[in-house]
This record gives sequence, structure tokens and C-alpha cells, in this order.
Amino acid sequence: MVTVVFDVVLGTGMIIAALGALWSRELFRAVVLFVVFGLLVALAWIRLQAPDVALAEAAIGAGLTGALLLDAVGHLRSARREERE
Amino acid sequence: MTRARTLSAGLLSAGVAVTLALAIRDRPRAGIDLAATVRNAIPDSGVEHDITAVLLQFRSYDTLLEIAVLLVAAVVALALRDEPSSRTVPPLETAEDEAINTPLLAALQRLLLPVMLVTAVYLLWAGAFQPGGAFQAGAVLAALGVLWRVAGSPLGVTISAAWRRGALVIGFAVFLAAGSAMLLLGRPLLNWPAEWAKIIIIAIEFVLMLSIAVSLLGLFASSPNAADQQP
Amino acid sequence: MMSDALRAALIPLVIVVPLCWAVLCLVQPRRSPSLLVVPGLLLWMVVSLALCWDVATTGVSMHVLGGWREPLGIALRADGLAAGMALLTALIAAACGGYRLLTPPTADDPTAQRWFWPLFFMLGASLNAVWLAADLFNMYVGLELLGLSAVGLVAVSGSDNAVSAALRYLLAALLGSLAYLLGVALLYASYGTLALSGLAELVTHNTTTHVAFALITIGLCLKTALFPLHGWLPPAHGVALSPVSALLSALVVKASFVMLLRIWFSGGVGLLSPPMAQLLGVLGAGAILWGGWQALNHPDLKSLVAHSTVAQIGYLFVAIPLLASGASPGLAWDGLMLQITSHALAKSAMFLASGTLIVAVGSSRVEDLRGVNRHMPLALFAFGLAGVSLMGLPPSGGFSAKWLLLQTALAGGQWHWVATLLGGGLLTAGYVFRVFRASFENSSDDRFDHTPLGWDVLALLLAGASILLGLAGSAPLGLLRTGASIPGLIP
Amino acid sequence: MSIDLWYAMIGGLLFALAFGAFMAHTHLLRRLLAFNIMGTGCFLLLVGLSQHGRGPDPVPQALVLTGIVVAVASTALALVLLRRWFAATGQTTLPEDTHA
Repeated sequence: MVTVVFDVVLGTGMIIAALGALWSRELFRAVVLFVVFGLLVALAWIRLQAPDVALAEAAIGAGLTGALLLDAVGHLRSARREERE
Repeated sequence: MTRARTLSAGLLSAGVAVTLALAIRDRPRAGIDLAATVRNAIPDSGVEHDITAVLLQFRSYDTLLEIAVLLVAAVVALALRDEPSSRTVPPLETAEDEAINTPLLAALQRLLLPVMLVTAVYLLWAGAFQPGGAFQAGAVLAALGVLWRVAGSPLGVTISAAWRRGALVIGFAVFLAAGSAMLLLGRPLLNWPAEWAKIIIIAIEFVLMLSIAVSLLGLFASSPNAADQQP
Repeated sequence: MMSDALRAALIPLVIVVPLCWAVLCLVQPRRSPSLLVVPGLLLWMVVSLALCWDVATTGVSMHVLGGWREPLGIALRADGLAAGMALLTALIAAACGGYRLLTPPTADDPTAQRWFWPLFFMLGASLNAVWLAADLFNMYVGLELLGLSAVGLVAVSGSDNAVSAALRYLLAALLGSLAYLLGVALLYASYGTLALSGLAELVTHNTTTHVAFALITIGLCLKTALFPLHGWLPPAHGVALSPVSALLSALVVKASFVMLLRIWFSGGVGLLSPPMAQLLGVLGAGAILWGGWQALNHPDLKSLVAHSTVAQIGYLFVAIPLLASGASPGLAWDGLMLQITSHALAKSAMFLASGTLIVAVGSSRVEDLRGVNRHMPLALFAFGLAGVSLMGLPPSGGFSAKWLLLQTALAGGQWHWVATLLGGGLLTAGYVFRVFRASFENSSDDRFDHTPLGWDVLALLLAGASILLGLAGSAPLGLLRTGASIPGLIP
Repeated sequence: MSIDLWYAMIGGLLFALAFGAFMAHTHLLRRLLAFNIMGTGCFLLLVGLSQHGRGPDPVPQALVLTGIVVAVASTALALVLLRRWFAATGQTTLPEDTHA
């Protein structure tokens, strides 16, 4: 029973985080939600009895891709700020 | 973004959702139980962990090509960094960058460095028996590198371009050389001799870890703007 | 006499040799490239020739990678189509590589040269990996390697336009592979195997399978740039370095098409319904007309040639309903094979010749070609020969291809394709003559840059080979029929 | 309904939602986010649906590991190109989409 509730909550959370990552007005927020999404998916992989994938998802999917995207957002932002000044 | 574009995208999205729902509902349950086949073949593979066996034995050719994909991405990143862009935006010290250079982070880094190194090696070694392996270990090493780069190299070590290129390619090169060497022995490509399988796989995993880490880090560090910040 | 061990190694060697050279070019970039590259191209050609010879004499052969049989492991399957495409790849790669080697050094060359060759060999290896693949997921990885190498090659030419074209290409390629992968996911979940041969035995009619095949088809059509999913192709092929454009148009778009053929006719045997086949044919017809019309009106020479690729891809898809109808599958198969090969040769020749003309004129606009006929007769002749094949004039390979397709359409009573094939030929004639009319206009301007003679020779060789396919097509067609899995086809 | 089927359905829904966003957005970074979520949806569907009624299967899990590495390589390559494009033109969308 507890696990059923957990799965329902986790699945819903993944959808909500994904929607946030896809449609947030602010880009920075979208990327942060993407990282959150990646961590939730890592949990889902554990529920699917795929610990290898969970590790990879957390390290690469959420961690590295997230870092890459955050770096890019920061870059775009700072360049924009410079332009305005 | 126009209204028409959003509307048509929404319709497409709904269409895909319905189609996939139907596909999932009507899935036939015919066919082969490949998981059982894998289980039966594990004793012959030289490794105990099933995923590692799939990645480096049964479907090792896929993994070889996958490492090639990573190598290509890293090569393109290096190529684009090398070329002088016509109108490069000057490098900027942003507020975020300054905030990152704190003593706290430096301390954290000094603490995390050995921990992450140990984690990476453990993950690599564990891959033969339980979850873990070259990819996860490589990613942890790459994360280490990212942290290193973000806060400036604490040990004052910089790696020359030639070394970095060598580290980038070594995983793929060793994997390819080992696989092709089997052809010289009159065996199929990537067909390891049973008694050597384990040692070969671990050796390949080790160099793969290095190359995966360097590729991922290289992809992170070789954006045109980041290049300007490096000596 | 080849030893058995060497024969068994031929299939993987076709992939391993270019992979090795990709690594060598990466670790030894400072060396003069020709010393390294030329032996690589020669060895690659020798291995591909040997594979063709082996398949032609002993028939289809398999290579069980890692010694693990399907469905547990992955196998490479060398049938006539795979061996023939591997040889075609080696030939066109040698010509394009030679063209690149003969390019006089310029200011941006050190970096461009250094990164060009690893990507070039990776592209070749991934093409061969796709031709030989017999596993759904392996095809996905091969296609991704191909896509990223191709995008990289477009991007390394470095201009701002190249970067945006590469981005657009990359997005299309990624979307296409995801659609493909989702289809593969549904198939694996349904049948528990990724091997095409295994799938063929298990596959049945049901919603999931139809959705999976539809997703795979959409993804691969996007990658093949089938109208109306072709938007990414003209900028990418138009802006890349000329030898890169030649490789992309001649071979890279064909890779996803060959996968489509294999998946429909070797994997999902009997799944292709007549309406689906007709739909692919109609889109192909749309491509022929739309691409031809665009080529007729585009001011830029390389974009004209790129739009011509969109149109010529259409012919490949028009062949699908003809193949599926089963009226005379042998004719349709031969026509399709000739269209693939003769277009590959003609289009690479045309891109190389266009590149030469553009360098000589110093402009990429068609109208700036004024007077080029007196200064660049060889390049223009190569362009014309390639044009003859694309138009489908006898005695070219393009003529035989279109003639065979026409005959099949008539035999099957599919009259609507006849009009399309003829209309497409007229449009092709229109855009080829447009280039010629511009070139033959008198001009007082004599300021043409010198170009290497080798460039013209390479373009002429490719164009000549495309014509020759029409005169001596029986041997290659015999090879390409080996092991083809089309219902009703007598090998 | 099994856990596997539940996550397979979530995966399918994620794919569809992200596909909509991929088509709707013109900003390249947003399209990359959508691409990554589509990929994750696809992976979940692959593993979930394959394991549904069959138990854990290492083959699709290994395929997903391969897929994740390919996805991060593609994303990183796209970001390098995007930065280059942005540095040259100050644009974050492709020229064809700017006026769309």
C-alpha cells in the first residue's frame, strides 16, 4: 500500500517537474526543475529494479546534463546583461 | 511563439499521447524471454553482473560505437573551440562566477576530491559484481573535474592539450585495438578468449572510465566562451 | 585465394579500418595529412572490394560479433546491398577525401585539417556500420554516430551559417532518432528481440506493432529528408565544404533509407499495407515536384544542388509502392538500386564540380557563372554528365533507374507514378540547363581563380561512373540482388 | 497494474508532453530540455513495458545506459553549437524560426 502511494506520488511528481522544466517562464528555473526531474527519474529507476540506470541517471542525466545546461544558461544571461549595459 | 504554433504542438502532443496509450494497452506478449537467455549465458561471460555482461560481452559492439559517439561529440567541441570566432563575446566575470569562488567551496573541494576519486574507483571495481561500472565511474570523475574547474584548480595542475587528447581517445583506441586483435587471432571481432575475458573487460573498463570522464569534462569545458578563460 | 580467417574478418574490417584511421588522424594531427590519409583510403577500398568479391562469389555471410549469437548478441549481415553500398562508400569517400587533400591550404586550414579527418573516417565507419547492421538497436547507435559525425563535418567549416545549419540538422537528427528509438522500444517490449531476423519470425498484426513501425518510419523519413520533412537538408548540404556536401547527399541520407528498406522488408515482413506504401510514394512524388521546383528557382548554386537531392530522394520513395505491389518486384528492386547508386555517384560529382566552379568564380550565385564555360570546361562537363544521369537521359545509370521504375509502374497499372516520373525528369532538365545557360552567357570579366586539375578529374570520374552504370549495370545489379528480401524476387 | 506498467505509462506521457514542447518552443535551450525529457520518457517506456509481466530484464537496462550516454553527448554537442551561434549573432533561436 505504502509503495503504491509512493509510486503514484513519484509518477505525478515526475510529470509536474517535467511540465515545469518545459514551460517555466524563466529559463534558469526550467533548468533547475530539469535537474529535480532527473533525480526523481533516478528514484523511478530504482523502483524499476534498475540500480545501474539509476546511478547513471543521477550522475549523467541529472548531474552532468544539468551542469551543462546551467552553465549555458549562465552564459546566455551574462552576455545579455553585458549587452544591456 | 505564436498561438498557431502552440496550438498545433498541443494537438500533436495529444495525438502522440493517445497513440502511445493504445500501443501500450495492446502490447502483444509474444516472443523471446531474453532475460532468461542472459541469465544462462552469464557464467560464460567472465563477469558476474548482468548489465556489465550485456554492455561489454553480449552487446559490446554497441558499446564500442557508443564510445565513438562520445568521442565524436568531444572532437567537434574541440574543433569549434579551436577556431577563432568572428565576433566572440568577451569573457565575463559574472556575479555567479564570483559567488562560486568562495573559501567554502575550496574547502569542500579539498574534502570531496579524495572522496570522489575513491567513489569512482569503487564504482568501477564494483561493476563486475554489482551495479556500477565505467559509465558511472566516468561520470563521477567528470563531476570531480567540473568541480575542479569551477573553483579553479586547487592543486595548480594543468594538463597539456596533447595529454588531454590522448586521454580522450585512449578508451576508444584500446577498446578498438583489443577487439580487432581478436580478428588477428582468427576469432570474431570483440570475441574475448574465455580465460582472459574478465581481465580484458576490467582493463577496458578502466580506460573507458578515463576517456568517458575526459570526454564529458571536455564537453563541459570546451564551449567557445569557456575557452577564453583558460590559459 | 583468401584464407578462411581473412574472409571471416572482411565484414568487421570494413568498419574497423576507417575507425582505426579516425583514431590515427586524431592522435597524429601535425603530420602532413596525405601520408596518413591516402594509405587509409586505399586499404579501405581494398577491404570493400574484397568484401564485394566475397559476397558476389559465395553469397550472403554473417559475422557473429563477440561470438554471441542473436538474439543475445549482435550480428553483422553482409548481403549484396550491404557489400555494394560499402564499396560505393569507399569509392565516393576516396574521391571526396582526394578532393579535400588537393584543396590548397588556406588561413583557417590548420584547425580545419586537423579535425576534418577524424570526423571524415568516423562518418565512413558509421555508414558501413549501418549498411551491415542487422539489429534494431545497433542501427540506432550507428545512426547516431553517423548523425553526429555529419553534423560535426557541417559545423567545422566554421561560418555562422554553417553553425546554424548544423544546429538545425542536429535537432532534426535527434528528433528522428528518438522517434525511431521509441518504435524500437515498443518492438522489443512486444517481441523480446532486437534482431531483424528474429523479429521477422515473430511479428504479427496488432496496434502496438503498427504504431512502432509508424514511429520508426517517421523517424527515418525525417532523417532521409523526405518531403515535407526535408527542411533541414538544403541549408546543411548547401553550406558545408563541397566534399562534405557530396558525402552527405550521396550517402548519408541513403543510410536511413536503407534502414527503412531493411526494417520493412526484412524485419516486418508483410506488414507494409498498400495504403501506407502509397502514402510513402505520394510523399516521394511531392518531393520530386517540390524539390525540383525549388532547385529551378534558387539563386545559390549549392542550394540548387541540395534541393535536387530532395527531389532525387523522392524517387526512392516512389519505388516503395512499386516494390510492395509485387507486380514485378525484380524490376522495381533493380530500379531502386540503380537510383540509389547512380544518384550517389552523380550527386557527389555534381557537388564536387559545383565546389570547383564556386572557387573559380569566387561566388556561389548561379548568375555569377557567366563566361565560366570557356575557363572551366572540365568542371562544367562533369556537372553536365552528372545532370544527364539525374535527368534520366540515356545511356546513364539514372536513365536505367527511371526506366525500370517506369516499366514497373506501367506493368502494375499504377499510371499516376508515370506522370510524376516524367514531370520530375523535366524539372531536373530545367535546373541543369539553368546552370548551363548562366555559364554560357558571354562576359567580359576574365577574373577566374585557378583550381587544381585533380578536382576536375575526380568529379569527372564520379560522373563517368554514374553514366557507366547505365551501360554496364548487370554486374552491380546482380550483386545488389544477392540476399535481398523482397517477396517474389528471384535472386 | 504492475509498477513496470505504471512507469511505462508515465514514460509515454512524458514523451508526448515533451514532444509538444519541442514543437512549440523556438528557444534552442528549451528545445534541448524537451529533447532530454523525451529521451527519458522513451527510456522509461522501454524498460517499463519490457519488464511488465516478465520481471527485471538487463538487456533494456543496458540499452538505456547506452542511450543516456548518447543523449548527453548529443546535448553537449548541441550546446557547443548553440554557444557558438549565440556568440556570433546574439540569437538563441534559429534564423528560420525567428519570425515564426
